Amino acid sequence: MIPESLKNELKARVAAALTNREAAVDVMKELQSHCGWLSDEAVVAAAEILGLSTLQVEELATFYELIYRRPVGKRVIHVCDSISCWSCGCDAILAYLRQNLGVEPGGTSADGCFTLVPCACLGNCGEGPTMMIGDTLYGRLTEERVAEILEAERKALASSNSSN
Amino acid sequence: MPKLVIDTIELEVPAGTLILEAARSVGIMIPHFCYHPALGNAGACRVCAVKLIDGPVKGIQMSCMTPVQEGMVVSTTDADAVAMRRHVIEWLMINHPHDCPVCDEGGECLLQDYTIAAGHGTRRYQGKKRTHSNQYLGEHVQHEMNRCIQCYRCVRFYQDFAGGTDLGVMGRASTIYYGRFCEGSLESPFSGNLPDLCPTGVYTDKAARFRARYWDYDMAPSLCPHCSLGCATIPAARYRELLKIMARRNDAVNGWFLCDRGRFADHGVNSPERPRTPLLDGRETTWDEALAVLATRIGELFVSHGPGSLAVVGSPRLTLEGNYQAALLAEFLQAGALCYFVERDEAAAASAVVSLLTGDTAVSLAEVEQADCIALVECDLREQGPMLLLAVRQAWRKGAKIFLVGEGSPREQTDSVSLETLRVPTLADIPLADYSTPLVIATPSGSGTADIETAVTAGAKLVFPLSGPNTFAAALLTREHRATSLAEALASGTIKGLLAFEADLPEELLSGISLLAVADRFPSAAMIKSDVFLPTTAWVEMDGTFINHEGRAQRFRKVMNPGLPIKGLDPALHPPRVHRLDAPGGEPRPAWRIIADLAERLGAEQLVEPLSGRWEFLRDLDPEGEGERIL
Amino acid sequence: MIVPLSHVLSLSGILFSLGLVCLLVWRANLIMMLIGIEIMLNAAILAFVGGSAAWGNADGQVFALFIIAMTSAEVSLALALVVFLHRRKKTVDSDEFRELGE
Amino acid sequence: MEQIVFYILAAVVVIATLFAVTERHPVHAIVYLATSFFGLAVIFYLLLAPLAAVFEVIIYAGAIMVLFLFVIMMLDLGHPEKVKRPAFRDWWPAVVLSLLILASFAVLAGMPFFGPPAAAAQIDIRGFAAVLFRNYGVAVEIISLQLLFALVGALYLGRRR
Amino acid sequence: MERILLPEIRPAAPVSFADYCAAEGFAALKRALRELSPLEVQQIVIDSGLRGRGGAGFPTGKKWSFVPRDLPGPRYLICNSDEMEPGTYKDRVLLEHNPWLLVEGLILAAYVLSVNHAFIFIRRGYETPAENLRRALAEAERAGFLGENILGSGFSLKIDLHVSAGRYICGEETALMNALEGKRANPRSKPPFPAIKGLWGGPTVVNNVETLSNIPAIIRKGPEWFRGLAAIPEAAGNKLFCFSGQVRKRICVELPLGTTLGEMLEGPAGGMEPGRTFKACIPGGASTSFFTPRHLSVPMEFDSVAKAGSRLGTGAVIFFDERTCMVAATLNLVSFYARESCGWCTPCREGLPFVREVLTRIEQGRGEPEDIEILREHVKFLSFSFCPLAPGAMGPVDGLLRHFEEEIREHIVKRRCPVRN
Amino acid sequence: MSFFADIKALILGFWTTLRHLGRRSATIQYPEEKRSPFPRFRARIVLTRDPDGEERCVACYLCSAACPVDCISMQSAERPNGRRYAAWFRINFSRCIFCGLCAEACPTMAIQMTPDYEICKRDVMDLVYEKEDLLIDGCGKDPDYNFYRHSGIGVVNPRGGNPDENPPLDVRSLLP
Amino acid sequence: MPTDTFDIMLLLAKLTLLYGLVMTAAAYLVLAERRVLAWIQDRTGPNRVGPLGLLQPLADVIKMLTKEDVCPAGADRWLYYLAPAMAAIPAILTFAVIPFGPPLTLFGRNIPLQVVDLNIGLLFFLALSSIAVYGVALGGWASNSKYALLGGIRGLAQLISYELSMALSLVPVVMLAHSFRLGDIVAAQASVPFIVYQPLAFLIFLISIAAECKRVPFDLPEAESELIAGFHAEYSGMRFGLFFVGEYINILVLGGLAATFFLGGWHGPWLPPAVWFALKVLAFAFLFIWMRGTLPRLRYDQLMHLGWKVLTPLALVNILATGWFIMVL
Repeated sequence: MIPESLKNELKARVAAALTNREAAVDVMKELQSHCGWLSDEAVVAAAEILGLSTLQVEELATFYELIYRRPVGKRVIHVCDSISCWSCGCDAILAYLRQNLGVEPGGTSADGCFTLVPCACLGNCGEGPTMMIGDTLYGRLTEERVAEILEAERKALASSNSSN
Repeated sequence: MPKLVIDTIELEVPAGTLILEAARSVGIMIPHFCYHPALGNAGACRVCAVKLIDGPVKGIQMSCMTPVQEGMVVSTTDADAVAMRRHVIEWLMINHPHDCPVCDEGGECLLQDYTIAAGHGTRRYQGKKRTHSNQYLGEHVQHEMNRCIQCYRCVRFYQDFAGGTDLGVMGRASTIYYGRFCEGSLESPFSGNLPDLCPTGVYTDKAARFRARYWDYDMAPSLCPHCSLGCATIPAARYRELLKIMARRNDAVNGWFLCDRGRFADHGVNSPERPRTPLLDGRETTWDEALAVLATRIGELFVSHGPGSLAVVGSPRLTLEGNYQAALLAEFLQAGALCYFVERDEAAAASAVVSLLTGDTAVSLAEVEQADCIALVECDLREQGPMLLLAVRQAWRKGAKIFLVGEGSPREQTDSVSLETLRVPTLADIPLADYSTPLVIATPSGSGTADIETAVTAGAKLVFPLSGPNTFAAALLTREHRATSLAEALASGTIKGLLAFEADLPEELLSGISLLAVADRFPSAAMIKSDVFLPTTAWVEMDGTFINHEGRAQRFRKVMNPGLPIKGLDPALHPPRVHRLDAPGGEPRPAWRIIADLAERLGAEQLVEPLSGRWEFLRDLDPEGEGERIL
Repeated sequence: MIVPLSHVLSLSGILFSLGLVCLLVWRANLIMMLIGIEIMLNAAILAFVGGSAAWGNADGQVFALFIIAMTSAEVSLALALVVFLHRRKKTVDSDEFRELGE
Repeated sequence: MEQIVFYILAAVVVIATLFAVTERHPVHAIVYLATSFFGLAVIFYLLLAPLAAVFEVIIYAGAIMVLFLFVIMMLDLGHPEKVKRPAFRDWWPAVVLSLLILASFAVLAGMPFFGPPAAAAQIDIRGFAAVLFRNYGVAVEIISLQLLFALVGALYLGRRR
Repeated sequence: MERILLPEIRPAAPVSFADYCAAEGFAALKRALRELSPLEVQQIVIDSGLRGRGGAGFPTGKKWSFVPRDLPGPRYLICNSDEMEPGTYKDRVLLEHNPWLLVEGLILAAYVLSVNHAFIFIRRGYETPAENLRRALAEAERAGFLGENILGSGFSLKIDLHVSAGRYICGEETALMNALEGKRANPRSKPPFPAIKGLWGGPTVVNNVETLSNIPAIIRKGPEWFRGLAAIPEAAGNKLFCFSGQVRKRICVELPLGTTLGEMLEGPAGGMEPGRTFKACIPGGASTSFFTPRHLSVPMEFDSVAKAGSRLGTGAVIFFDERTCMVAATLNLVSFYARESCGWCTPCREGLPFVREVLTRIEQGRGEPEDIEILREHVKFLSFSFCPLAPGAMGPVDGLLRHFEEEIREHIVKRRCPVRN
Repeated sequence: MSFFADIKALILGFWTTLRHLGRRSATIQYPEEKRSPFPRFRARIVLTRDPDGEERCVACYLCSAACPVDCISMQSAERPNGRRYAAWFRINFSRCIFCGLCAEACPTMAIQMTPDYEICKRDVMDLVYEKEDLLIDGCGKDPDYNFYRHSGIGVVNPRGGNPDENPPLDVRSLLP
Repeated sequence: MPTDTFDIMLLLAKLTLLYGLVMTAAAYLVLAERRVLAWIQDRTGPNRVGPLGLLQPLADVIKMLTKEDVCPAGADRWLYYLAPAMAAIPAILTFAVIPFGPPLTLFGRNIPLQVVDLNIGLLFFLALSSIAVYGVALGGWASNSKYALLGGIRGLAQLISYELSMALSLVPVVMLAHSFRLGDIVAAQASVPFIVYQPLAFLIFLISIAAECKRVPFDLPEAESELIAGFHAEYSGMRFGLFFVGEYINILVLGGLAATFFLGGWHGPWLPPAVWFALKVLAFAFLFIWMRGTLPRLRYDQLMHLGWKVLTPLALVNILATGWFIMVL
């Protein structure tokens, strides 16, 4: 369900751009943050907002790494597996996360909280190994620190759930 | 004009020509997947690598991305270039499913050819192959993504060239996928070109799926009989069955492409209902008897009603040969009327078209693409000539303004090729004088041509999408032989006999006719009512000439012999085991031949060559050429 | 002698005139000219043999033999000539061989 | 009996020769002529000259005519269209000449000198040879020399340059 | 040592507008707008010898001079902040510390190019820098350094901030333009070059964050001063170097161009971790060839590094100690590139997975001696791809083959990794 | 002296042939006596089945294209599961020259040649073999080969299910 | 000349007997040749028709009689039809003069075992053999085929050439026998066959008759491997059969003549004369077959060289030598 207000807001955003397409990434990101992922419905909405066909939206959506075209958990954990983090032991972190969350890369944990995705360099190479949960970066990870972070995130999720 | 050397051949080509095109012009074929003459270059496949040995640029370059420059020395056979091409083939074959035996493209597959040419034989990649799921793309196009080599030809045609919006490229890196958002029929009216364009078997023609191989096809240069544009086609037949129609390149008319209607409508050639034997009063008979009886009855008609009581009817879908012979027959018999059109309006519209179109005003489809302002006046090109729509889109891509004039011009037609249009109430509202090459596309009509005449004085060129493949010729013959419309002829009341050749006779006009002879290839009401019915060949079964909307005479060649498709004879699909000399159902004859045979029985001389007199110059027309403008 | 000598001689005469006709009529064709000569020579042989039979004398036959031997010599030379000429002009038409006269 | 055979053969000879003379086709002419020579050979036999008959066949039919045939086949003259038509304007001198000869023969035939046939007397080979070598030894030598010269001449003409 | 971009000790919060103005912020802009014509500014930049800091090292002033000044229609300036080269995080540090330098530099560049519409294209994941920038842009507009008729000079500029959705290829300038236009970020063919036909068909210049951030100081203090900053005379200016990998101090510092690798390793980077020895490093981000201990004396400057067989790239130095299997390291790099290819051209789309597969089987001990030849062929032929991504990916493979062929052979002969076990 | 050597050679020749007069003849009296053909003898053509018992022939037309005497004709068709097969397949053995090019061209090992060389009929039409006559129940040579388990278009195994294939890609996948 | 009915009846009987005998023998000679050749080549030969293939000749005759008689387009029809007869008839005719046994005394009459005893029998044979040339030449020429024409020309030249040496090799025989009559020649060999006096003439004659019947190694006119059958390439059915039969009758005739001229004809101890004669003929036939199984075909120039430069001079020398001997002794 995409509220009309959001649609109108996005239409205004599109109108402000030089061309319809210019705002495509913004529109998709907004819809994604609203829905959690870019559902088919969101694609249809984006197409309508941008004046493109659904396929043309899909062309863009499937291109970008951070547009999710599959359902994700409440938090998406991006674990950097690029060279700097790799040399600092990101493989172990990823393995720990897989074991902790009980998922394979790309999967969502059973409680629907976390989706584990390996990702390209997060630009935090000085602090490797690195992961990003939502928009928050965590560096210098160790297994204990990851456990703490997950715990904190879980708590935050639980509180936001209860507040809703 | 830069001069360069390609493989020891010195040549001079216009600036801006790509090395690949320059090489092609001297007969050197550099392999290419993503480059297509109509779509231009993309630089995606990298298989057209050549080595520049000397000149302003050196080293390995993609010949489709490099415009020629003065002093270039190009080697297509250099070891490095060959190795590069071999590697590209190896890369492309990494994920290929190796299913050529069950692939319809096998035999006409660029990838197959180049793989063999590159000598790629051993597999050095040990990983697993990537696979894709297919999509249902409608009843005409079969999708098989595993074979894809990601050359981007399909999307570049579909979205850029033809303005389709429902087929595109998804994913990135090695997940590139060409398809639709969700399964469903392709919406573009030009989607049928995908099988032609695809260098491998990703898109194949569903109608001809698993029917034959390229080398088994009966093929000949032919034309599309669907509308008046006269697009060049190559029908492919096997075992007397028309399997598919492919586009043939004709730079003056359709370029490289064909619309879906022209491609997928088989016009009942294979139809089991198609009449294939002469009928005499509704019963099957032989040609001899049918013609003899017809000749006798014409004589009887003349005795009882006088020679003026017979009308000879040609039609806009009859070949020039047939129509011209019909005129000669009418002259020979002193027939009361010669008709090419049934309705009065039609005839009037056609004659208006012929009078408006001159060598100055008529333009070809290729010239449509050069227009900078196009007005669509009261026409729906989706019906009247889809390829015209594609040409309009190309003009629009080059910056032309497109106007929709009048209520009869629906916006949906331009939407189908993603055009931006402006709507104006009348033609006069368009400032034609502001443009250098304005163009008016209008449905012909007998009345109200004043607007168009004004536009012509303002410098506009004209395109009239006509009703049939040979309407232009019918109109010309109407003028030259002072023919009338059938409705007018019958209104006089003296006509008691009709000799109709491939004409669509409305039933209400046939009352009061005492002799009705019909030659046609469709089963029609007129056929049932006819006294003598003579089956004619379809266009793929004969040689002939059509004159298209701009007055371009084009020759088409016989593709296959008439006759029932072999698979139609036996429900078990077995072809006959017994040999016979004649094809069952192979009796239809070209209309002009029927006319000539009839005339011979009525005392005329034997006819060998149907085009004579004014049309004699068309005899040697090259069917593979661009045709000849007769205006 | 089974028939009168005059009959034999008449036959010989007829043959001779036929040979003569052949020679004259086919003047354009070297081969046919030679054939005519052969016919005439045969007529002569016939006359000799007839005479020999009529008078019971071997001389006629001896002459017949001489003629035959001479003929074979003549024919072998003549045909060699024909071959030779044909090799030069690709024809056996005597009209073609008149360089001497011109 | 033998007379009848003689006349039949005479007719055969004349007709065959006539065909040979008029045939445009050289090969056919040769075959007719060979037939004629056969007939002639048998006539010789009937005229009690078996040796002449056999030589006629061996040398005339078997060698000379075959030589003709060989030359015709070798020179590819077997095509009548290649052969020049007979010059018919020359018929009349031939006919006149022939008539003259025939007439003289007729005169000869009417002379009493050529009376009815005398008694038949076979000349055996031994006698023939005796006459040949005793009476005509020089002639034999001359003929032999002539044959030798012909041989040399033919070889000279036939050699390829 | 004078630093332009980053002070040695950085405060936790970014530099505020007031602090920036206090430290001669916007002085260069004011001077340029009031005293200098665009061409004069351009000449100063040319004279300074400033080379693009995004990786290619193309002289910035020269790049600007390519833009035709007489073409009708809009022209565009893009700041490329799509910093996705593994090992590189200088833009983040820079923007987190001082976004003003970029803003001022961008305005100056726009002034030089007479651009009225500039874009900052920043990668996803740089939320803080993006936030900083947004704020800075708003404040600059409020202060009259942006918008219509800046400082009364008649020059107007609008700067849009675009946040990407994450693809390495967007860092390629033509792909970036496609991404900005809202198309799939496939690179475009060159020619036409962006300076002639770029964003929406208009002439376009794309500059890196660090490049633009250097400009205010150059205008302020003059080109000679800037040239003098470098450690060796051939180079000009300072450069941000990011250290990562197995070193003690994984930090981003500003150092004079021409500082040798050894000086960096022992100085700012603090040397290898205790008990470890230096085995190799990547000198300029993931797309560059390896350096080994014998390269420690190479001055870290564009031309010298190139002469030594690698590229300075973004100045992101990734160190590896003796525990690192170089085949595995290369495999990681190639996997990154194989994943981040846009899929446009065959060598990149199909060739990189091929190389990845070959490296995988070598790394897993399934390799054959012929595989080295396959790698070598690919180093050669992947360079003929559409854009520089595939050749960049082959940088480390090239280094692997040149410096560590023995190690590959060991993998193949021993049928296992000789380093890790 | 060569003259005597020639004479000797001549006599030797005559002697040799004379000696052979008494030799045992090497002729095989065919219908009564038969020789066993070699295992790779190229005679009567058969259509084999794959290890799963399905027809191997996919009616790709390659054999008919390769055939130098044009004795093979067929019509391909599609089964509901997407499998391509020959609706009819005909070899005219009265034309066949047993050159083996078809077997060589066959990409699916369907056409194979057997050592059965006794193909003789009173009526020429009996030499026209249809698919039913050609199809055998065994695999022939290469008994383990199944074309559809190697070509990745998902007929026998689901798409991407062959041993050397990854499962079908999902372009919408979350993985990078 | 036969004068009464009995003589005519006798003549007819002899003709019929001889004709039947010769034709049958020729037919079986074909079979014999095929089988002997097969044995030489380690094959079996025709063994299917009848016991041991003995009915094969019959089958061949039936086949030939029932085959279509084809006349090629452009052929000289008249000569084409005539040629086979011209090839076969002289061969059969020659038999008329060969004595195959001493005169029988039956019903008180002296019956010569010979159809006619010509006083010029030897010359008669030469005359007929020179006629046989026509069949080959005309058949080859009339077929309108280049192979046939080449075969015809070859045959013509070959037959003329070897006829000469053959005739010359017979001169010593005549000189020894003092007669052209074959009966006299046979009688002259009652004690010693001429082969003893004339081994060279026998050899020349043998080679010449091999060439005369166009047998291997002198089969250039029909050379299968180069001219695909030469002068009878275009013939089919019984016309081809006539050529074929003619060739085999020729073998028998020439074998008979060779026996008559050099081996003493029907003379021989212990066995009846006719049997001796038959044995001698068969020995020659076998010799021909054996030669075919052994010798390769000559080249054309070799053939001509042998005929003109070896055999003819040798024969002439032989005549001179014989004459000298006769004069001296």
